Amino acid sequence: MSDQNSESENNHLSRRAVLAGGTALTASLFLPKNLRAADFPTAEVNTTGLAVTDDTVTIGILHSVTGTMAISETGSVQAEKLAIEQINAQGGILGRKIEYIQEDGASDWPTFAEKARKLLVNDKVASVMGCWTSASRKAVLPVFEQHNGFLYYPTFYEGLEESPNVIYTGQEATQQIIAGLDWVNQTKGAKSFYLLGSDYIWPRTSNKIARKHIENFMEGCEVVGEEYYPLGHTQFNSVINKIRLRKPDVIYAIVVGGSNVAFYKQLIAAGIDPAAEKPIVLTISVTEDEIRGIGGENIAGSYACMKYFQSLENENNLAFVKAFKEMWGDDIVIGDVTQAAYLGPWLWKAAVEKAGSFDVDKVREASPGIELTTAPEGYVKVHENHHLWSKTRVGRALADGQYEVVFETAELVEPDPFPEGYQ
Amino acid sequence: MFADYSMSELGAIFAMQGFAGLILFSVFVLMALGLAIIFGQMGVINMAHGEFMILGAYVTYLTSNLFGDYMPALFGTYFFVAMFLAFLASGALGLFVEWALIRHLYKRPLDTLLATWGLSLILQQIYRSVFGAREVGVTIPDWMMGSLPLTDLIEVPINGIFVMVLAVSISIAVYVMMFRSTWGKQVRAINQNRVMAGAVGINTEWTDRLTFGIGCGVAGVAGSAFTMIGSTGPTAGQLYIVDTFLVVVFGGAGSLLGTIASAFSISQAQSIMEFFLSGSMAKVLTLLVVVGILMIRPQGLFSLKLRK
Amino acid sequence: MDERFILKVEDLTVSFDGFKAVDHLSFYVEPNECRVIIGPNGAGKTTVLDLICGRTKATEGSVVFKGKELLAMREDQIVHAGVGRKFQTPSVYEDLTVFENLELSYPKGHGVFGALAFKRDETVRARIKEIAQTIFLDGQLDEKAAFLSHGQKQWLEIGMLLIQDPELLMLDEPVAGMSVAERKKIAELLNRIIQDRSVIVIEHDMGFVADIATRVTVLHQGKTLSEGTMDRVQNDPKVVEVYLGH
Amino acid sequence: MQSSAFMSRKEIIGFVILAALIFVIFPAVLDNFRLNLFGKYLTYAFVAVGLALCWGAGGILSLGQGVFFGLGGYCMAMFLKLEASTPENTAIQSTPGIPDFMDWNQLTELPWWWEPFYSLPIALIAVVAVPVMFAFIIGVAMFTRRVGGVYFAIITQAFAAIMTILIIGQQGYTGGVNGITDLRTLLGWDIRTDEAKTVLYFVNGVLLFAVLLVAQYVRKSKLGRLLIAMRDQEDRVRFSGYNVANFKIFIFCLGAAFAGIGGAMFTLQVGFMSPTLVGIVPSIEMVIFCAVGGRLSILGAVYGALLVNWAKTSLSESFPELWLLGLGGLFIAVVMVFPNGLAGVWSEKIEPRLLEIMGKKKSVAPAPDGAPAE
Repeated sequence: MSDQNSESENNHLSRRAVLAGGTALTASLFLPKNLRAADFPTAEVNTTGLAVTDDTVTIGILHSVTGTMAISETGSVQAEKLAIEQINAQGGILGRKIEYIQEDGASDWPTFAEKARKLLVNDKVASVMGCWTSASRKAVLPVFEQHNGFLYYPTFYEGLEESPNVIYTGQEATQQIIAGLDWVNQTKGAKSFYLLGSDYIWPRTSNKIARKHIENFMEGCEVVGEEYYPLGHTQFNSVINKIRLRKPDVIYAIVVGGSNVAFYKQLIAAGIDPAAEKPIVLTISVTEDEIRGIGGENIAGSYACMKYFQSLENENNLAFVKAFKEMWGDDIVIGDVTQAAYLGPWLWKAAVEKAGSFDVDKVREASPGIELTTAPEGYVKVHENHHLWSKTRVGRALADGQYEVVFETAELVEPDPFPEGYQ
Repeated sequence: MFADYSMSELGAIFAMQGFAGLILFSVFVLMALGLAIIFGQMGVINMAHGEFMILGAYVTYLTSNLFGDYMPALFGTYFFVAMFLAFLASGALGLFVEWALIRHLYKRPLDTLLATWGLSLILQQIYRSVFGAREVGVTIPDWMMGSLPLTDLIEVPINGIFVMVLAVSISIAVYVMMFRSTWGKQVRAINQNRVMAGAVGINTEWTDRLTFGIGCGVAGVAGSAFTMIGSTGPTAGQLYIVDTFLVVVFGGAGSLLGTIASAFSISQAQSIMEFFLSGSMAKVLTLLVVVGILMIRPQGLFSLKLRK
Repeated sequence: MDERFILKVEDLTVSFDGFKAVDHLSFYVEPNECRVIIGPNGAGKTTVLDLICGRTKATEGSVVFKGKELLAMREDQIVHAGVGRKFQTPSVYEDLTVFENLELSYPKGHGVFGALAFKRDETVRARIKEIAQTIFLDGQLDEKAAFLSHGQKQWLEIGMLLIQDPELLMLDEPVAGMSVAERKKIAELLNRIIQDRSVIVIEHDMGFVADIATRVTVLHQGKTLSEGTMDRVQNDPKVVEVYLGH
Repeated sequence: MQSSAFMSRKEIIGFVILAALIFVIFPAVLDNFRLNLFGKYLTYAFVAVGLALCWGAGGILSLGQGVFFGLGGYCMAMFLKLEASTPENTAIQSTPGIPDFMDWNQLTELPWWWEPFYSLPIALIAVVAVPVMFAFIIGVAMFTRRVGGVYFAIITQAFAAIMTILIIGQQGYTGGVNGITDLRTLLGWDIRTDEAKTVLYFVNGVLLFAVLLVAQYVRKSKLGRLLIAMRDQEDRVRFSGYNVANFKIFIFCLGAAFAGIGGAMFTLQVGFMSPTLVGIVPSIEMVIFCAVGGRLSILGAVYGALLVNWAKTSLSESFPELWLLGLGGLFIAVVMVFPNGLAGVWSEKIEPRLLEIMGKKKSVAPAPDGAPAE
């Protein structure tokens, strides 16, 4: 992070400038569609030897197709491929079709690093859509910084990072957490919280932020318990008893993967039906994807706080869901991360077109301020800190596996990966 | 920690925590029984045990879909059918695996370990290709979810009771088979002296195959039952491997009673520690204690002192 | 009296889950004596040897060898005290050559770092040659033990014991599975070896026993049934009854 | 009695061929990226060589070698992380000067047991000493109580599980699931550059040969023959007057030391260390490297590590779905069809053929004696 010091000062200056002039760049998607490659000679748009020809540009897709994380990452791969196909159908980027090289991270962090290096060094891809877990991102980060690659990272995550070589298309922790806590406090009158999570950095950091917010910024509220279980743990009866003992208003659950299934099934079996809202179950880790494994009937009535739900009823989203199902089958569901992954190629396209170049340095420079009005989640904008301004929503889980949106922030929430007062 | 609570509340909590321990105990028993038969009686390390369980879970998933689509009226009872089918499917796969792999390796226990690990990878990939990488949601009949309120404060999860009843009945069934049936006598005879058993006319080959099949079948039933409390995905089986082996080894291989006793002590230790510590630390401590005791007493809790 | 015996077994008992395989057994072996233990199957003969050499832990009793209590010692310590043991089925290292088999038994370099630094010098070679001649295997030194005949493996194992030069040698059925000619050779060899040490032998073959025994102990159900010279034992009515009644 | 020599002629040829591959052919044919990958594979070879001694020769199957690999790797990573966490580099943290993940977990000072890792010599000693200490404790506890075979395998596997949960759970001290990442320089020398990676590749190769020579010495010493003897007839060894437990402890510790060195080189080459290299799955994969190479052969172990990992990379590049099937099939094939792995295939199938062909040549014109060895 040594290179960051000088940059953050610039960022501060330019933020206001971009905010002011932001609208001028709105709807980069609606730039003339028939940009012709001939207008953008390869020698000019690619001065750093990337895999760009007169007709094509090659990017990388780097997710786990095998191993334990394949469950989660499949949706992201599908979304990215859909976006690429749609972009190509519109004429590509600077008149060039996007081709992609897909690599399997195999749920193994050294493999991620190895494949990232392959994509950047051997394949010279112009950008990479990829990674899911924090660990995989941390593993590839030095590779991207060393070889000056450009990564679009889709997952909501713990924050505490701001790499010049990454655009974070998912929410960082404060964006996702604070609005939901305030909502449950203000509309449901919740005062006491039991924090629960799988034992790794994202749940721990998120719960830390949640605790700080509850204790310092929410009057009269308290945390009555905080607990972590190993990844893959399947026995939650003990913690359910502890929850009973503490009688919290809210169970704040950041359980991931297979543990999720076990947790919700055992919760309901123990007589704590989320639908009864005694206590309220609020999660930031269960998207529509996870519900498929849990079973809608087992989680119905829980609340999830994130930026996107498949049931959002705006035109962008209806079109997106339709296209997604056409491409990948009718019985597919789309979660928050999948949507964020879908944004990656579009944001990159917008940045490239704004920069008029595929060069990473120019794309990086062009990225802050990029806006998408066509995003399924609605309007988003890239912040100087490479995260997205986005709305945060609360959804109530239904028995059919979908969320019903019950709350949405009025304004875009500013991303704040290094939140003051939450450290 | 307990200052703010009335005695009755505390009593209720401890009762429920005791019950949570019993559920964990039942889960361990179900996981370990199949392995105890295979490892204890045949000395075979089946690293694909978890995958046999998951096969049972997938069979349950298919059965639930089948009933949901064609016999919605009978949906409430599908689970029993599913468990039976799970037993058959896992058992049949077990018979096949014994025939194709295991029987060639009886003299090389460490090699069975590697071969069955390979088998587990292959099964995982097959599950992934057939059922997809994502977890599947198994719909449980309504009557099996929810809880029975015993008193105002004490609620008992029905699926917990179901798992317990299942654990007890399967234990009894295995016990009866092992100690009352001809097959059981043959298995024990082979365990004690393979050559002699063969010499007195026991078909050791078939008995081995059957034993392996039954062990796998029991794993399938366990997997079927676990759809109520856990997840069903291609790699879910790996979650069970370490726990299962420790339960069996800790109990003393070869002793069914030992397996049950060890499941009991490990589950109680874990559930008590989980109550007072964070879940992760409880797990580490439980494992460390078990491994520590195994180092002092490698033969496990229960084992016969035999004349060499 | 103490000085007279090289090995004193007193009150030796071991029980497996209540079954007493050896039951308050006592016997005494003199230096240079060849003691043969006979008895019907299951009498506890092999178990007695197992107890002496530390393979099985005794429940009670004592085994004193040259003034040292063996029951408190590990197997390798017992070996270093001077007790050697040959097993019932020939147990040699099949993957190693005859030479290497003998070398491993050579009483030097028995610690971890000793073994790492062990050099195959002339003394070692000479000693191995010498032993190999004694056991008629000097022609097969570079052959893998796996390729030896059953009898030759028995010889090799005895050779492995000899190279240790133990003061007490325990042999479990050394002639089982051997031809008549080989038995003769073994009997000769044993008679030669006995000159320098004590030997305990378990054997069924009465002819062979008569050839070598100084004294005979008859075990029955873990207890001494009879003890004395071959003649005396053979004429003991209790012994006759046990053998015939079987 | 040729076997008493340190190396037979065949073995010398084997070493020379491997050296040629690692030091000449790979660097000549492979581009920087691939060479770096092979460097990573070679770090696994350290573990595989250790396993060839423990398991192949000694019959001790450890399913916890990842623990030692990880311990070595973490020791190295701790040193590198401290070097990377200068107060200038970490100025934006609430506590500058400590590793970033500690800051994220609200640690305000460096834990005392991290302090020694400011010193490279101590870190380098720890790379070997910490895994060996661990192995020693496990070894003493298990081997003096004669726990062996399957039980040992299962208990070491449990250790791998415990270690992973512990590292992940104590993320403030260990970096948790992310591991220790973003390592930059070694005494000011940037380890991320292509040149550095090439240099590290050669360092790795040299170390591997040092380890191979140690392994060869052990194998050819009386201790090596004792191991084989123990594997086949443990009781007999005991009654030849050896304290079997000590030998097992020694060889287990040696294997752990090799794994630790491999782990440290892994950290240097890949640039981070994480708990995914410690757990059950990597530990058992390390066994397969050794099994594929031929569990008895230390050179085979190196080829096994190279081949399996190369197959993994290239298969997962083109057919990700096939990789698990391939790996699973490999496990089964190695056990059922080629129990002696590549080394077995070589000495049973290929070598006789070669000798035959060479023999034919010889009958035409006598080949110069011992030429390839010198």
